[in-house]
Amino acid sequence: MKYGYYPGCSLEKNASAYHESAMAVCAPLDIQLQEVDDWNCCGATEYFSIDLLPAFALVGRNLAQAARNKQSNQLVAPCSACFLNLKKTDRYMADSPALAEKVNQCLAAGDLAYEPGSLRIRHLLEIMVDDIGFKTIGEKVTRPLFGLRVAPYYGCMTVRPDLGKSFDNPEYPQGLDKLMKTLGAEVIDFPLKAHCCGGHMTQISEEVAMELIRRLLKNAAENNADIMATLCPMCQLNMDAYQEAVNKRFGTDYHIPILYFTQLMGLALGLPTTKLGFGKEFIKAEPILKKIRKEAPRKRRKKRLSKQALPVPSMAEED
Amino acid sequence: MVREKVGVYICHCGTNIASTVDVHEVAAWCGHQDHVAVSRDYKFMCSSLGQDLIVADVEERGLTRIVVASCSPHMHEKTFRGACLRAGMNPYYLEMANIREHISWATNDKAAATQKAKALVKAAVERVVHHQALEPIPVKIEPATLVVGGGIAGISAALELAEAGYPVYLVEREPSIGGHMAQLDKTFPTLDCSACILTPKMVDVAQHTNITLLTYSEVEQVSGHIGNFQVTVRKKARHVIEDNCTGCGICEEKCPIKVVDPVFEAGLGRRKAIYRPFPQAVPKFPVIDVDHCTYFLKGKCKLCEKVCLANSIDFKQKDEVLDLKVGNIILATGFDLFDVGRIPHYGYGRLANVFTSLEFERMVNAAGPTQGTIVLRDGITAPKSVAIVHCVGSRDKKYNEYCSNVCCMYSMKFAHLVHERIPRAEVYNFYIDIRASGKGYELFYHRLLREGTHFIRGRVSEVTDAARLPAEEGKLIVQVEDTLIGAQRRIPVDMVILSAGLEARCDSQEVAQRFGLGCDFDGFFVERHPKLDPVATMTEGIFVAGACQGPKDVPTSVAQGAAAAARVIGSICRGTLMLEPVKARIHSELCSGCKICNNLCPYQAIEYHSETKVSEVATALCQGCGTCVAACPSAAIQGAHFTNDQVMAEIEGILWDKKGKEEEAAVMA
Amino acid sequence: MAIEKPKLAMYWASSCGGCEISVLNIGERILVVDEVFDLVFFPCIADFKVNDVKGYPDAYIDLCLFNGAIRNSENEEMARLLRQKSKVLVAFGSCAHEGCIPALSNLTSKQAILETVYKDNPSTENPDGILPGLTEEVPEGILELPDFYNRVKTLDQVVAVDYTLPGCPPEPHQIWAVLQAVIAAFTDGTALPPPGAILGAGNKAVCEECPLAREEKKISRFYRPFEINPKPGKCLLDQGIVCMGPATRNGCNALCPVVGMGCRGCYGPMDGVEDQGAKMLSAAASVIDAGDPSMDEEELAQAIEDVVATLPDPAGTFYRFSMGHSLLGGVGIAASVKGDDP
Amino acid sequence: MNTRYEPVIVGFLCNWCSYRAADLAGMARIKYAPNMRAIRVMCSGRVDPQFVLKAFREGADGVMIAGCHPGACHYVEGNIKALRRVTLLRALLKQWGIEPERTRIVWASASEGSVLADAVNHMTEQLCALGPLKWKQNQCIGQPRPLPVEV
Repeated sequence: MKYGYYPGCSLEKNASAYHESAMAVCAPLDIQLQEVDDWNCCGATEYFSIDLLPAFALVGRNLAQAARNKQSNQLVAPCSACFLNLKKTDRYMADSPALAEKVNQCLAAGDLAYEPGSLRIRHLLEIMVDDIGFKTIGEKVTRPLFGLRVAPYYGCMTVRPDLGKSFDNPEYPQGLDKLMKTLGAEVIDFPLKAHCCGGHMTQISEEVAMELIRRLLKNAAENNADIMATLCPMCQLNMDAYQEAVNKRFGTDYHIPILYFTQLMGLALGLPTTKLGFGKEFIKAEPILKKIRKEAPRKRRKKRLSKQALPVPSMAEED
Repeated sequence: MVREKVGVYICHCGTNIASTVDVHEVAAWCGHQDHVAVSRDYKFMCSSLGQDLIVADVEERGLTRIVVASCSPHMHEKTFRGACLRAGMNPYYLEMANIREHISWATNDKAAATQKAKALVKAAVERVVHHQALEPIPVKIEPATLVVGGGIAGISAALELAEAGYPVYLVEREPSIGGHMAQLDKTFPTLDCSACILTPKMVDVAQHTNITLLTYSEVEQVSGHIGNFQVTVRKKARHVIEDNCTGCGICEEKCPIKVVDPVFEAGLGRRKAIYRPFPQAVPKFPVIDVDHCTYFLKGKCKLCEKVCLANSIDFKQKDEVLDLKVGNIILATGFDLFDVGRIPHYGYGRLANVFTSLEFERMVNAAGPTQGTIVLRDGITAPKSVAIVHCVGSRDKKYNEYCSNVCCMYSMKFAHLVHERIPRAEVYNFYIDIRASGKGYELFYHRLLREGTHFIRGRVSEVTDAARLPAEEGKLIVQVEDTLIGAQRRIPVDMVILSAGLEARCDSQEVAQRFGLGCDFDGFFVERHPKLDPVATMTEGIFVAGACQGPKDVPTSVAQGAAAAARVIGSICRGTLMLEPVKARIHSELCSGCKICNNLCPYQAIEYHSETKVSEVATALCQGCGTCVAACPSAAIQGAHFTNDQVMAEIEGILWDKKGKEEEAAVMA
Repeated sequence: MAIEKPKLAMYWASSCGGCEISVLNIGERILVVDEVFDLVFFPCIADFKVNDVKGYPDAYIDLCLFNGAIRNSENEEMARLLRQKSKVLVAFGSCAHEGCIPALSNLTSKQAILETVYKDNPSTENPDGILPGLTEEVPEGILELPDFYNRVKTLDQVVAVDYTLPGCPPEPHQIWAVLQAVIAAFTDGTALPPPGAILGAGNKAVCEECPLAREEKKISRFYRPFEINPKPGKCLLDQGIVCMGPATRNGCNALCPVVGMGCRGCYGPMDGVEDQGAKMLSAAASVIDAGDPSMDEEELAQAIEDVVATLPDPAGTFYRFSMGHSLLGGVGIAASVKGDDP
Repeated sequence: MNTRYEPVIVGFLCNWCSYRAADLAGMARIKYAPNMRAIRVMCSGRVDPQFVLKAFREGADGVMIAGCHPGACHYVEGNIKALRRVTLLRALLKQWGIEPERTRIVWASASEGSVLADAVNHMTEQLCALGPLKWKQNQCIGQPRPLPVEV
């Protein structure tokens, strides 16, 4: 399957592990990512708060460039912020012909134009979950992640806001949970899975940012997570690079490696760690990865309820 | 063709029509049209003076057809048909042009409105000359009534009918009647015990000689029409012989299989494989749950058979199919509780101490799984703090936009019960607005305020166990924006109750189709008129009562049940009913028996006679939809009052100005 | 003294010649025709000229069988001429009755037809893009050509018609029955049928005469004749083959359906049906077995679309013969010439 | 007199849902395009394709058939039958060069006055964009010359 690919700035620098692992994983799954020609910054989270029209035009230019790809009308972004900005701009342009006209006036200066709705903006996780599917991925797993306890962390911008058709539940998504289970990992029910990582607050108010990061680490640690799987360069950066700072500030001792979900996929698909960007993280994953066992852990029997205990509601499994 | 003399009457409706449509102009113009003998405009055609105008013109000028251009025929067709009748004219020689709802109220453009009014009047004139004299069709009303659903609404309806002396079949899907009300502990706002007021009524139903109670039964098929419905009911095998069973309960006591009861106990309690949902069940006979009974699963056990002294266990019992004949039907099929699992961030199913409202109802019920003690999921610990979340699945664009009507009140009832049973507990009610509009409801709210319930105005964003602060450890934390103080709050509690909304039954669409009703977007049955005819439906002879028509509380359901019964009694008392003669008829001299039409009839009214090789419409079954008329390739079927001639003429009339224009354009080109 | 024989004429306007063949197809009874009638005009089998006809006094011809549709001004001129010269004018066969195959061109315009025939056509060499005009210069002088009309008309849209004999072509036994009726009228003075009557046909549908066994219909897809081997003895429409039988006047003894070919509809609609194609379309669509209310709207629409897609040419299927009298295919013309009748 | 092209839509509205929806739109004083002229039928399933053709022939620019929502038909499935007929009819009309947009099927329940009003507005706009019926022009080009009949 062919997709247009918008990597975004992070994937060229701090999130190169994401880029490398994404590329590595896509090959065996027959996903062809075709990088958008001459793309530019997506405006990140800030630009939209400063000056709307140039921000839309900035993203509009990326959409226009991507729409030139005649082989696919689908555009994949791995970074949550990029994904949201692209999706938002496309949608707002579609909803407001006036905005579409203004953006296209801007684009005309560069001989470009974009027809809203002509691209379908997708997140890389969405491609894995909806297009490839757990069954296909499961069949390709050669080195299951048995014994590894993973906290699936979505962050906020992939699933929210719910611009009409979100690919997962915007408040309590499940896609990454199921993907990790498919890889053989033990997945914790991570209550903060869609909470904020602090974003750029690290640069604005360290106090706020540190508290947000601490909550996530604390809860993951309390749930005995070995690692946290992310799908956003911002989330990864905050949780990984500031983990030591959090420990220092709060007197804690968290050591939770923060990995991209594509890295874990690559690992399970049997790809060499050297091709998956391992080692670039601050909190090293290597010691934890040794926990991975060859055998599937025996299913723990459900604890027998005491005689007085009330029946626990059994939720119908999805699918 | 004899030349008809049409009288046309354009109504001003005060200024309702006249301020937008130039009524004088339309009337004057119409006077020059074909067939028109009299054309007038008048202030209020529906007034007795207006009607007299028609009567006088018919008598003095020999009019043979009448067109009234005024409001919707749904409003005044009956009125003007009455005028025709008084003038000695067949009432079906009338046609109305709707120039109020469809024109003057729908546009401000006077020129366009006048033009459109001319078109509609012209259409009516062209149509009415093709009208035929018709006579309403009398139908005998069968005195028996079918009531579907044995909740409080159905029970009320059945008792009213039975008391009036008419036979009733009460069909209930579950093993016992009682419905949701039987699950409740107390009823708001008076806090009378639900069982105390309901069970006597249930017993009345069981004992009433006019009521045939069919529990553990479902309606499979409905055919026929008002006065004469044929209903097929499947009485599922109970595997208990009702004639023998004394209802002693020994079988239930001895049965070794215990399973979670998802229906009556809402999943909070257990029952046996042979069971009555609750001790006061009506009828008193148990049923065997064949999905869990060891005998049905493995072929042995039969313990119940051994202990039954009355010899009433019958493992070979089969479903019974009953054919009933009834004149009217009342649907009182109730509601389903909103599935709170659809809001995963409220934690139900993940966080043990999050409960649904129905679970809590069972918990506080003295006959329930905990004998009325309020405890956490472990069955022992009493919560020190309880959060009650209103509007779960209601007033929410993502789930149901409507207000579920009863949740505010039952949520406050819960708060009161927690206060009553755990005196020092903190109770938080998270609400959007308090809707306490019933009699005595507001007073109840004030009582709760005095009792010290914390009312926090804001929609809960999340229920989580992820603690941030030491005080939150081990608790459920309710995250909410308190809109009265304008701040985010995190309230740690031991127990969370989700006040789920009321939804239409999951199979309401199917049921609606079986009975030929409509459902609204939310799946509730559509009443004939939301204000003036709230228990009748678009199908004559079928009525609705209770929550199947929309969320409602006990008193309203009771009132609707009685109202529906009153409507039915009215029609039974009349004995016969006049039906609109809008029916299809097959002209056998034109029918070649091609069998296009036979399958199309939703009422199986078209029968093919193999001897004569023609099809025939059973007039009594035909409801006059006309789909066979549209389909018949030989024009052998005629739909009275909507014949091809009439509609074709109407089309010509409605486009009178268009055709001329086109020809003009053609000439100019 | 020999009694003067009644005069018979037969003319072909826009037609295929099949109707003439069908007259000859009555077998040796043609000798009776010859015996009873004087042939005064019959371009297919006898050498009369138009000028001969023009020379006849008005109402000279006792019976004129007119077949073919009105495609051009010459057809119309001949129709008017023969009307004037005939006592009884019969619209003979489907073309004169309803336009038949020629009238299918009413789906498009004169311009488009000429473009296709004389230009956009792989086998035509016409570099100058010459289209036929009304006059043509030749060395001998100027020739006048008939005007090719925008639309095909039926005979009764041009002149008043006394009787109609439907069919493509009419069946020999019906032709003979009609001729017999006319002969009887001339010989023993038996009354002719009331004017405007449809002769040689019934007023029920073809199904009336069709021996195939019918069930209550449910069609999950349509089949074109080459796509299916119909089960013998079973109603073709039941099997998804569009058979116009239910919407077509009987009289042919279900000639086509009995041999496994769906009725084409050549006898036209029954009395009371304004538009044969629309009625058959309605009947066929009514028994489509796709889509139920539980589906969401898109799914529902798609399920029905899928079945409709198996019927690629509805106009050609439902209006093969009746286009000239159809609501859309025959419009405008009838209105403009009404009252023009001589 | 305004010179804007004003299309005329013939609306076949079912007695139970859409005719009442139109009544409700009026009662709620929803203002919408006055271009639709309603003909009441008991059920959208009563709409004979002949009616639609007749409307076009008589000069309508569009035909709207409005019924209850699927599943909510007063006559169980009359609306689905209407949809089947209209779907096939649209394929036929296309062969006459009559655009599919000119024959619309609309579902509007008795409580959906605004749905019906929106549908009328939308269709009116669509028809304005399409302009007059091209099929009609087809009829007008090349009308036969009047013929002198020689005697």
